[in-house]
Amino acid sequence: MPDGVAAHADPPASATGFGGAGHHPALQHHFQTLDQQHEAATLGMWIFLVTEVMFFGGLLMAYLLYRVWYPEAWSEGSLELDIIQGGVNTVVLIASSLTMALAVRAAQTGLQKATVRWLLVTMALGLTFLVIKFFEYKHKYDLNHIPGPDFEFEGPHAAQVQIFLSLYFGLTGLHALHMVVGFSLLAVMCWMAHRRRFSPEWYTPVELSGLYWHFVDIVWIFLFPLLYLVDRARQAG
Amino acid sequence: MLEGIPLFPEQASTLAPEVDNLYFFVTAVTAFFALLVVFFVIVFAVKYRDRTGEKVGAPITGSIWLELGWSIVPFLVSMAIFAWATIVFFHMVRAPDQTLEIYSTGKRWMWRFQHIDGQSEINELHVPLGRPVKVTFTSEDVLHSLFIPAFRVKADAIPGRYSSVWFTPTRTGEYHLFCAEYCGTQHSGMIGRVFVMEPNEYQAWLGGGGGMSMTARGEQLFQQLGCVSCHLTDGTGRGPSLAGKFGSQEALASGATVVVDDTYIRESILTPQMKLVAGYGPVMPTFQGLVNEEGLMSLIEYIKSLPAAAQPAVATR
Amino acid sequence: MTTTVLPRVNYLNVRHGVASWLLTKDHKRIGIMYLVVVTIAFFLGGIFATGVRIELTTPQGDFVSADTYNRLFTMHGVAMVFFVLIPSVPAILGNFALPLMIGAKDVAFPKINLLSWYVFVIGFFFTLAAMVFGGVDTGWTFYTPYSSVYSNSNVLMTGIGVFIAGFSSILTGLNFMVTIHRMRAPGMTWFRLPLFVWALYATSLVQILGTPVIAITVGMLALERALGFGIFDPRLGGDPVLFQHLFWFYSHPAVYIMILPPMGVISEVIACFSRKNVFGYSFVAFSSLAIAVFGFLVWAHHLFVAGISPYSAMVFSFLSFAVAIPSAVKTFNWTATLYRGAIWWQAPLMWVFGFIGLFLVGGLTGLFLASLGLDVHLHDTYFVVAHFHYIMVGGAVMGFFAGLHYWWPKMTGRMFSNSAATLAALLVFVGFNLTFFPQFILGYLGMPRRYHAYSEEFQVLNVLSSAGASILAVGYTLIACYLVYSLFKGQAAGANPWLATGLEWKTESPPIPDNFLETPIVNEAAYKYSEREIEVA
Amino acid sequence: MSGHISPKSTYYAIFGALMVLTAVTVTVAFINLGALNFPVALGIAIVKATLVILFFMHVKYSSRLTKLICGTAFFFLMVLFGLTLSDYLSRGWFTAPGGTAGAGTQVTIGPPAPTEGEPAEPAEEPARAPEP
Repeated sequence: MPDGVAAHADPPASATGFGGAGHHPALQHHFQTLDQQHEAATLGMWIFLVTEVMFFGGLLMAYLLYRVWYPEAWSEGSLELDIIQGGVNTVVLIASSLTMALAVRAAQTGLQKATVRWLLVTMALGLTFLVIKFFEYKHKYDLNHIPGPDFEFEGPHAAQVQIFLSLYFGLTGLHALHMVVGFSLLAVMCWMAHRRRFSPEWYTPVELSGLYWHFVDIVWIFLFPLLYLVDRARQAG
Repeated sequence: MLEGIPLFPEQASTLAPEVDNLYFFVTAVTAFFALLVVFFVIVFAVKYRDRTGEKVGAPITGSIWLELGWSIVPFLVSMAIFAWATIVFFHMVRAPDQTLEIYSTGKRWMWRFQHIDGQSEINELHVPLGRPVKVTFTSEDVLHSLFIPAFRVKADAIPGRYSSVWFTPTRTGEYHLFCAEYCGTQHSGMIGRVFVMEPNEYQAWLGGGGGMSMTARGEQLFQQLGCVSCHLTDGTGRGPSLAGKFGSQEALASGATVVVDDTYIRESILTPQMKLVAGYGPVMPTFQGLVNEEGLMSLIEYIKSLPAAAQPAVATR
Repeated sequence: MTTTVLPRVNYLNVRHGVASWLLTKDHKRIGIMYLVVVTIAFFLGGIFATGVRIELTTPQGDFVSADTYNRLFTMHGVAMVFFVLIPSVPAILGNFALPLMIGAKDVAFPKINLLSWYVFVIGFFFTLAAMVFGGVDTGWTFYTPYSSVYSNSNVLMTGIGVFIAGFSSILTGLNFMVTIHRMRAPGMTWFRLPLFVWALYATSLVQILGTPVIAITVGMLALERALGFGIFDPRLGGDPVLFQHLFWFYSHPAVYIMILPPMGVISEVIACFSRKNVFGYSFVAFSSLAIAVFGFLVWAHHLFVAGISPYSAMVFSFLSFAVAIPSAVKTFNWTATLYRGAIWWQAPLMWVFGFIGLFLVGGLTGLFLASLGLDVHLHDTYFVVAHFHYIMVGGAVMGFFAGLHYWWPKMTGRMFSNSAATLAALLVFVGFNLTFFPQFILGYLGMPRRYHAYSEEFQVLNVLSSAGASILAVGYTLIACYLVYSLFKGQAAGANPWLATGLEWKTESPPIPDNFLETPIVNEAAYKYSEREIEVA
Repeated sequence: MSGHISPKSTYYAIFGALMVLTAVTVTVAFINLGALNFPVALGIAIVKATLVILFFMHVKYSSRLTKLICGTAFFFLMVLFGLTLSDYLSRGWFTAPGGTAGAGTQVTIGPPAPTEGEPAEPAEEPARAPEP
């Protein structure tokens, strides 16, 4: 049972009654305190991330099954992917996670300019990732490796490689979509930070965007070995 | 007035009474619990009725013993049902040895049955009385489901793999055969009749059909498609010998082992590289598009019929 | 309790005009807006059902063509499952009552709440468009490869509609969960929560964990159908049964999205009209959570004949039996609640009695289907159709109406006719049994579901079923009539017409926009009927 | 507002660890460990993800509820994978007497013969739906 015990230790909401004086401008009218609002918002974000995990879970389930069934095809398909581009993207994305964490820290400590700066760096890294991804897709397109009626692949397991590539595009496409959403979120955060909306008392939006961004990073941390690193040993040996 | 309403399906296989006994048991158990609850609800609702709406009930909050009781008792009862039902289920999926094999393909919107001796029929299935019959089937397009209510058997036909049902008919007659998995426009037209015949009549019926037996057709295909040039029975060919292989364990190049059954043979014909037998190279071409579902079934039947060779096949090369 | 003179301003009349509704962030208004859309979907689904039942009065299949028939039952299923049953209790009654019951001004995220209504409506429009442009014929289960390759109908458009509506469900679940965690009034501890809130919490859990999986599954189906990707395609070596696994990973727990909140409603109503606390409060509360969690472990019982491994089938069968126990515990507790109560026979309670009767049959027939040996014969027959209608209509819809009647005075400030409502409950109960009980027999006889034409020996039972359906239709229409009538001519309800406990009854009917004049402070458990006098409002 | 503020050095240290682990996972991928390659890659990914969750996302300093939520997501993901695979991985166990499958119990793998252009029975082309 979720936090049944915690609820006793930490009575919900505050008992100050409606309409306490001295509202923070960001406090919405149906909350009692800024703390309650912040707690609700972060909890909401975490729950949202749970739904995201399950969302990717469906695709990963398909991945897992066919990897067990068609190891050969997985090996062939994975070797088609460019490990350099994938690796660079991994580094870029992890670096963006670092800068995102620093942006949140800057907001926490009230350094508005640093917040904007770190957010801009994060966005730049995010964009770098998307650009590299675009060239990867373009390469696949040129080779007719996009699954569908025009799919072409030389190899003994072409049909199953098509499944691999379908999942590759499904997973990375969904991930890229999340990157685009995250990028837009960060743009808004940047603008809000620039307008000096945040303070050590209230930086919830930056924090939530950060959680989202880190989640997207985590997805990639799994996608990279799952897609790019299948049976590289065969390539080496 | 009730005569026109059937309440119960015919029992025409050895499985039917097993299923029905379980059905009666579960019906009795569930009816007991349902009536028990309904009885108490009615009694309480009438006995403690208060027309004014202003009285209050007795301050009873609960009872741990009652809670435990009505958790544990239903659990034990349901476990009894579970155990019985699982036993029946394993009878259904575990076909006995020495069944009469019939192959079938489902396709929108008809069932085609292929007897070993060569007869084939559409939307009709003739089987002999008292002999275990196994129908192995697949689908050529979407999901279907072979359902014979009088035998209490059902299994989905799935494109790309084999399913099977088995039954021993116990009564001669004519029974329904349905497609139970929705398959498109004429789903309700994908029906047929099962004819259970006396064994001698069945033999006569078989004789009347003519045509080449499945084994013979399989052998013919085995020659025509050139399988024979590599799969030499003495094990010296470029492919493994197939003699006596059906039902045996085969070690694969990947280190795993596989049971040589219908599905494995089918897969090896269509995607030969997928599960290579240890010691052989990936030289076999695919036969996808060169042989249809019934051809595949004939080939399987032929491979099944091959006796083990005098010389055991050696895989060392 | 409240002696202050309440202002005559309430959430319904505080602002006027369409825009004031479409831009509202008030959970109560959003609940009403869901009620409107769901009612439309319900009557739409009802029309399709009527078509199905008329067709099945004769065995020949002569009323509509096979293609039309397939579209009718598919669209009936899609409309009813995704646009009626799933949102009915949580999104309508939950939205309206949850913040009131925990003493909050609103849900945690009012804007997201409104957004989720819009998302729902957009999803509904896509589905409606699919229906208008020729409908969809895959069955509401969208099994591949029929749906991905062979069907000639608007699978894609319907899929998009379901996908979008799924996000509405996710957002509602998220909102409720945060609300229950963070918005409770002072003193409202977990074990003072009304059981409806516990049920909504359990439901939110299912919505949050399950719905994303169906969304991505429908997404994969769409990729396969629209772009020719291959994930479930057997021609590439894909497995169509994987689709079924993923589909039922959500769609079985979805049954608990439909039935858990009505179960919560039953606990509320039965306590109120017995003037007693619910017997075994904590067992009822935890059984909701147990159902939500165990509900995720049983999905493959929909696949017993779909070619899954017999060992796996055995495990899933066992777990399916296990999930029956918490439901049984609930039923026994409700029955025990009546013991030595002071039972006030009002219309909402009649709906509850109907619920118990029908849910019993629905739940217990579930044991037949969980039994491996029986399911092989019963799978995909009318037995299944009857079983899930007993749960979804007999259970969920009866529970919804129990709740709607219970909270109607609170929502509208008006009383409906008690005798008309009792008559409607009786009509629906009788009509329902006449419609669906024969289908159990049909199923065991072996009549497969989704059949446009059938063998003649099944006709009598089918005619009975269609006759029952017409009684059902009368019952549902009657509800619409007297409820609408009550809006204009109903007596004023007063704050607490049922003399119930619970915070929602301590504010005006209809409630003021902010729900309470001042934050309520809770200092007692729920359902304290017997230990104090009930104030007459 | 009472969020935890980590020192910058923690973030840089975690970043360093993530970089090292990325290098390790790439290196290990090129070494043939047989069946172990997949679990090792997955294990490293899990460690990396845990670092991000604990430090970048501050879960280490968060309430028990947040930790519970992370655990819930992981648990139900495992339910999805585990129970689905329980079917697929146990299909091969069941072989009825005679070496043939019982009712629909085989791990299957091959695609069926394409329905187009079969020699004996040319099946109709599966009609694709014209989507509006």
